[in-house]
Amino acid sequence: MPVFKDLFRSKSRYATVKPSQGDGDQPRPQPARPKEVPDGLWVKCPGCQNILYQRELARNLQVCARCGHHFHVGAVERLSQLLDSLDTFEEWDTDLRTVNPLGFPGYEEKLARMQAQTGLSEAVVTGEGKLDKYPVAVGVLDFSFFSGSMGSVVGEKLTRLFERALERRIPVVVVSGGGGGARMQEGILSLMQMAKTSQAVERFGASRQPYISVLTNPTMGGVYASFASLGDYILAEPGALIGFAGPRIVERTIRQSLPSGFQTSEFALKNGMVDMIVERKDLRPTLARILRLHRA
Amino acid sequence: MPVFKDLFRSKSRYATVKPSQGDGDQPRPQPARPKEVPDGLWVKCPGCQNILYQRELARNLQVCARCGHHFHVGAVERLSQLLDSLDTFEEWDTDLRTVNPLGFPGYEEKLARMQAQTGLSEAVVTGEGKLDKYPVAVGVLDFSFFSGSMGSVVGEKLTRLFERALERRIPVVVVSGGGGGARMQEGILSLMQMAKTSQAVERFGASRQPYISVLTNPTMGGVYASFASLGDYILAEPGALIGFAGPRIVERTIRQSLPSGFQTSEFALKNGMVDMIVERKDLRPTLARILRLHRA
Amino acid sequence: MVNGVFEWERPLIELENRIKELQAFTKEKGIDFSEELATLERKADRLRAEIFSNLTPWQRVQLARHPRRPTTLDYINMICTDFVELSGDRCVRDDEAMVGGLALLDGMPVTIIGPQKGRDTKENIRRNFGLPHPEGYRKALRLMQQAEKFGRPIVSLIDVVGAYPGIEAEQRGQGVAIAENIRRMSFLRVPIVCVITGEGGSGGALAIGVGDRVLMMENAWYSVISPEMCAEILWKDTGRAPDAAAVLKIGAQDLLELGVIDEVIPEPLGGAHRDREQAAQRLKEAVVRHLRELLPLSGDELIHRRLEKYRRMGRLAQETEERLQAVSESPRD
Amino acid sequence: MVNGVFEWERPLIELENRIKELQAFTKEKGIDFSEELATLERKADRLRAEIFSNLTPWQRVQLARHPRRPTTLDYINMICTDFVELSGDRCVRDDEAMVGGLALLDGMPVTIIGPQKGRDTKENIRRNFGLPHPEGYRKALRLMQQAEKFGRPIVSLIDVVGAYPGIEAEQRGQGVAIAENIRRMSFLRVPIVCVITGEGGSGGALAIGVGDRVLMMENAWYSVISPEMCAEILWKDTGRAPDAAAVLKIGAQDLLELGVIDEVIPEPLGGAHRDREQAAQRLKEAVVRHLRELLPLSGDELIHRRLEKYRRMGRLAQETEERLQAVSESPRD
Ligand SMILES: [Zn+2]
Ligand SMILES: [Zn+2]
Repeated sequence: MPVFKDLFRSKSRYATVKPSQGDGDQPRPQPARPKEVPDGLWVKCPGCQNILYQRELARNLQVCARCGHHFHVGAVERLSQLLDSLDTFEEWDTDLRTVNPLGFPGYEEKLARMQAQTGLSEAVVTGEGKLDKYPVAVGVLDFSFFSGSMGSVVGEKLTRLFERALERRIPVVVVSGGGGGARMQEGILSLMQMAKTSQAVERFGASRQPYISVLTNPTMGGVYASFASLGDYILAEPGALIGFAGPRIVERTIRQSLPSGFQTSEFALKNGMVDMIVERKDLRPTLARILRLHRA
Repeated sequence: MPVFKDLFRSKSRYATVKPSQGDGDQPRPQPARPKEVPDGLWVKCPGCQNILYQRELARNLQVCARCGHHFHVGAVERLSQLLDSLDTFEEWDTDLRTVNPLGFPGYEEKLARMQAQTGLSEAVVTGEGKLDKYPVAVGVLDFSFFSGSMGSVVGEKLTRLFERALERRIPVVVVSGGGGGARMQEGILSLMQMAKTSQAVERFGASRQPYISVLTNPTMGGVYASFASLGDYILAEPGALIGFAGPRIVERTIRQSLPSGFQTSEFALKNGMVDMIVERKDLRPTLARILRLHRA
Repeated sequence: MVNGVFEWERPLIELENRIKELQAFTKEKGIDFSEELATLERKADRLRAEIFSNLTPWQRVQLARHPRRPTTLDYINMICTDFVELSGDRCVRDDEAMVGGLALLDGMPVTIIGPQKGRDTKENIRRNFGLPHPEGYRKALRLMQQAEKFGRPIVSLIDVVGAYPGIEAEQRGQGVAIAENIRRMSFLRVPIVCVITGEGGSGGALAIGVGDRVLMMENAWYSVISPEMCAEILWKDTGRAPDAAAVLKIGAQDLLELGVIDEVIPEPLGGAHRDREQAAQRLKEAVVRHLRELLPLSGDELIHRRLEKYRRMGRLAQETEERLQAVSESPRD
Repeated sequence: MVNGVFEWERPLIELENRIKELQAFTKEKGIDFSEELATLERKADRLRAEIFSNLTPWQRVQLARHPRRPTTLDYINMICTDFVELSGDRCVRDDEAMVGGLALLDGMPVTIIGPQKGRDTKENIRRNFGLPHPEGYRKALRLMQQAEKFGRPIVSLIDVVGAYPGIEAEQRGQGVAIAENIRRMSFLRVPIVCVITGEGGSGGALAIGVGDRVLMMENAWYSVISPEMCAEILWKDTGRAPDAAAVLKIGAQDLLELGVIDEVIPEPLGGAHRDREQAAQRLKEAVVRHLRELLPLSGDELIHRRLEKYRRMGRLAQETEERLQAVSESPRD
């Protein structure tokens, strides 16, 4: 779509409003470093019920060494797993802030709580980093922030990610894991982010650079039914929940229990919806290989 | 594809060889009139087992008045059913003759027999006629000639039909009913007609005129898996056999009897392969309506 | 609702029935009740205005779901001529929960599509209560791409509670189908006018809802989530759907203010079902007007404007450089 | 065939086995049999030439079906590096009877696809004996369209008995899928080199067989119908498949003469399975050579030439005007 390419280079076409919160509540730019894991903390593995030490788990990329269960990975930790080094990462659009466009009850409070808990300002971190020595535009949804759901800021940051990658002619990698899908609290504006991001993906195609979509647990709803499904290559971590309608809603609708393995990565692979299932330890090499093939 | 349009206007790009048969065996240009049905001849309806008089049947467009069974219709009779009048029909490419490119045993003899039996020179009649007072390029496969199967001449005539229609910017209607699919006796050259005709269909798209494909009993194999499936609109007569692999071959492969209604028009409609099922009496009005909408 | 009558409109319906009875009586017996009738009519008018001019969001949701509200095929038949219904996705199945075809609208050939609810139980079963499977979205896409091939404008009439939460729908990738539709629809080179005629539920609506113009009937709703499901999430109580309808801002007027839709099509007082013909005429007038505005535009121009329109969607704030500076200089935690 | 050995090659195989035994014996015992070995080798060479230089069409069909003949993935692994296999049609299912992905071929990024037979019973069941369903053709098409998006040439390795004659394959429209693939493949703006590596059965082969160049391995077959089915139709006797193979003209040399293929890739004497590496190297050399010829051409030029090529396919005769005149003037019947 070379015709439209120039149009979208200019910034700030979205509606900007003044932040409605007081100064003290403002989220801070998050530190671009994985949080230190305190010694001695342990978790029970939902896969094999074994007790795992978090430090060990972190060393194993948050994958259970016994059963291979893939735990959630925060955005910053994910970046450190995928990029050559976090030092190569330049974060984009840290200045965008979520507002409460519908005046949805309790939204500001919940946001503030999420921000305090996670150190993130929103559910996605975007920017440019180096993978295999070459620049790549990368976006990572963080499940711990509002289930990684997409509101106006997530949609805008992802859209700009694709726009800048198009300008710079560099590939895009997006790691999606948003159980919430669209952000209910922003109502119809969340739904519109599905259109906005999908259009950004398609326009990015003009770069002739690949967009690799990585689906992690869980990728559902409006996230799955937009940019996450539109990758030139779609990789999925093993055992991730992937689908549109939530399993409990499906269960209630059909009034019977779900078949085992329903809406897993393996189910999606069998049904032709993803290209391959990639274990976390193989994710970086696989991304590197695909990107290398595109540079050849 | 305006780029290629001019290239294909020139004629005779296929390999021409001299007719190998003696003068006496040469097929004649077929009379463009339905054959007179002699009085008193009757057939048993395979739908309801009733005895039907052929003259009555012909008056009812070869549809059993009792059970609605649709009998085969010859090419010329079909043209007279669909066009404003046979007088509006100008036949194209009557000078093309089938040869025996592989030296396939018995092919010439079978061809001669078919030609004598049907008064046709090949399994398709193509040309231009008027439907609803407007010109339309029309091709009709005749099941009585080699099961309406496609060899080099059928492929060439259909290809030229689409090419001339593109030149003249007129719509195309093709009525397919070829149980034989590709003409085995011309081997791989028959298979290549699938590519040639499919490409002709796509190139015709540059005309912005519609191509309506009408599937009659039976539309199978290479005919179905090429031009017949590529209509902008696909209509099917009720109860026609439509599919790729023949039902007996499927039955032998799966080693169990076929579900009732397998590979019927109704099966194809349910499975999303055709736009609508149209009774023969409604075929002409339906074609007229679609074409009229395209002229609006 | 009892017999198609909501509790909150019962006084009006009863009054209307009395008027009808009196009219019938007048005709039958030849007695003149014109004065009494006039009084009753005036009272009814007052009551109608009172009830219907101040509908709550939830009351509108109820109207949008009224069993006598025109369905997609009802509207097609009322606003178009020469409708030729087309079937199938050419891949899996013909999904009767989504209909579409070719028709004349005010003399213009259009491709018209939309989810189709059943008008009785039997039809509802055949049409899966108007909930399309992925093949329904793919069928719609096929027809829209056909429209593009022939340069025909597209009219999308939207009335769907949402995508179908079923096993097969998930199996056949409704997430992928919805995303693919959104993507393809965004880049079609022909005018697209979408109208939320009844319910506009989430991805199921958006899958056929990306347009140059998005209009909405006065009592339709359009939301990222149904009020029931929202109530379930917020309060674990679907019974509080009316509250959810209010906080979600799903009515036509709210969406107009949020910049998500372009125009509200007024309905006959009390809802489209109370005067289906008039509702259809208003729908037709609006659609035709927007199509005529769009028809002169080239494919490039249409796509350009369409993308610009969606590019603006969303509301957020941007920190100033100074503020960010100040914040990042303050000590951590 | 017994233990992978055809009746007609048994004398040679036995001789080759004796040579191997003698070589082992020499090594083990340290006794010099070099003179005897030389004689036996000479005899074996003569026999090999005698048997394999005059293969009947049916013998070639047998070689094409040899259980140790390299499969599509075998060839991919031998001729490419960095293969990334991609899955799914994004609609119905991942069909493991069709494989494909992205790889480097002689330093060039290519998209490489093809039907995949199983190399043992278990794999054969998983891969439906290399018989794709419609979703297999659609998966191949998806990958080819991806190749087009990124300007990557396409290599299609064809080894398929035919489309699958099964209920679900018919249900999901394999006729439509094949037609759609033929149509789309014909207009892709990147170079396409197809190679019939083993069996090229009818529509199943053509669905991934429209290319700028169509090559064929020496012992492959390509036909509108399998010899067995042809024999069944002609003589109601599948046992006469060898006769059918002969009349159908399905060998590489015949197809070259008919103008349907562009080049025959010689196989190691006795078939690709007797020296898989060498077979792969010859395949690679031919594919790379053709790709390098095609790479400089623009998308327009590629399509132009591709269409011209298929436009010429077929053989027929054209009556002269005078003859037609004469015939139509003669009395009827
Ligand atoms: Zn574990
Ligand atoms: Zn009958």
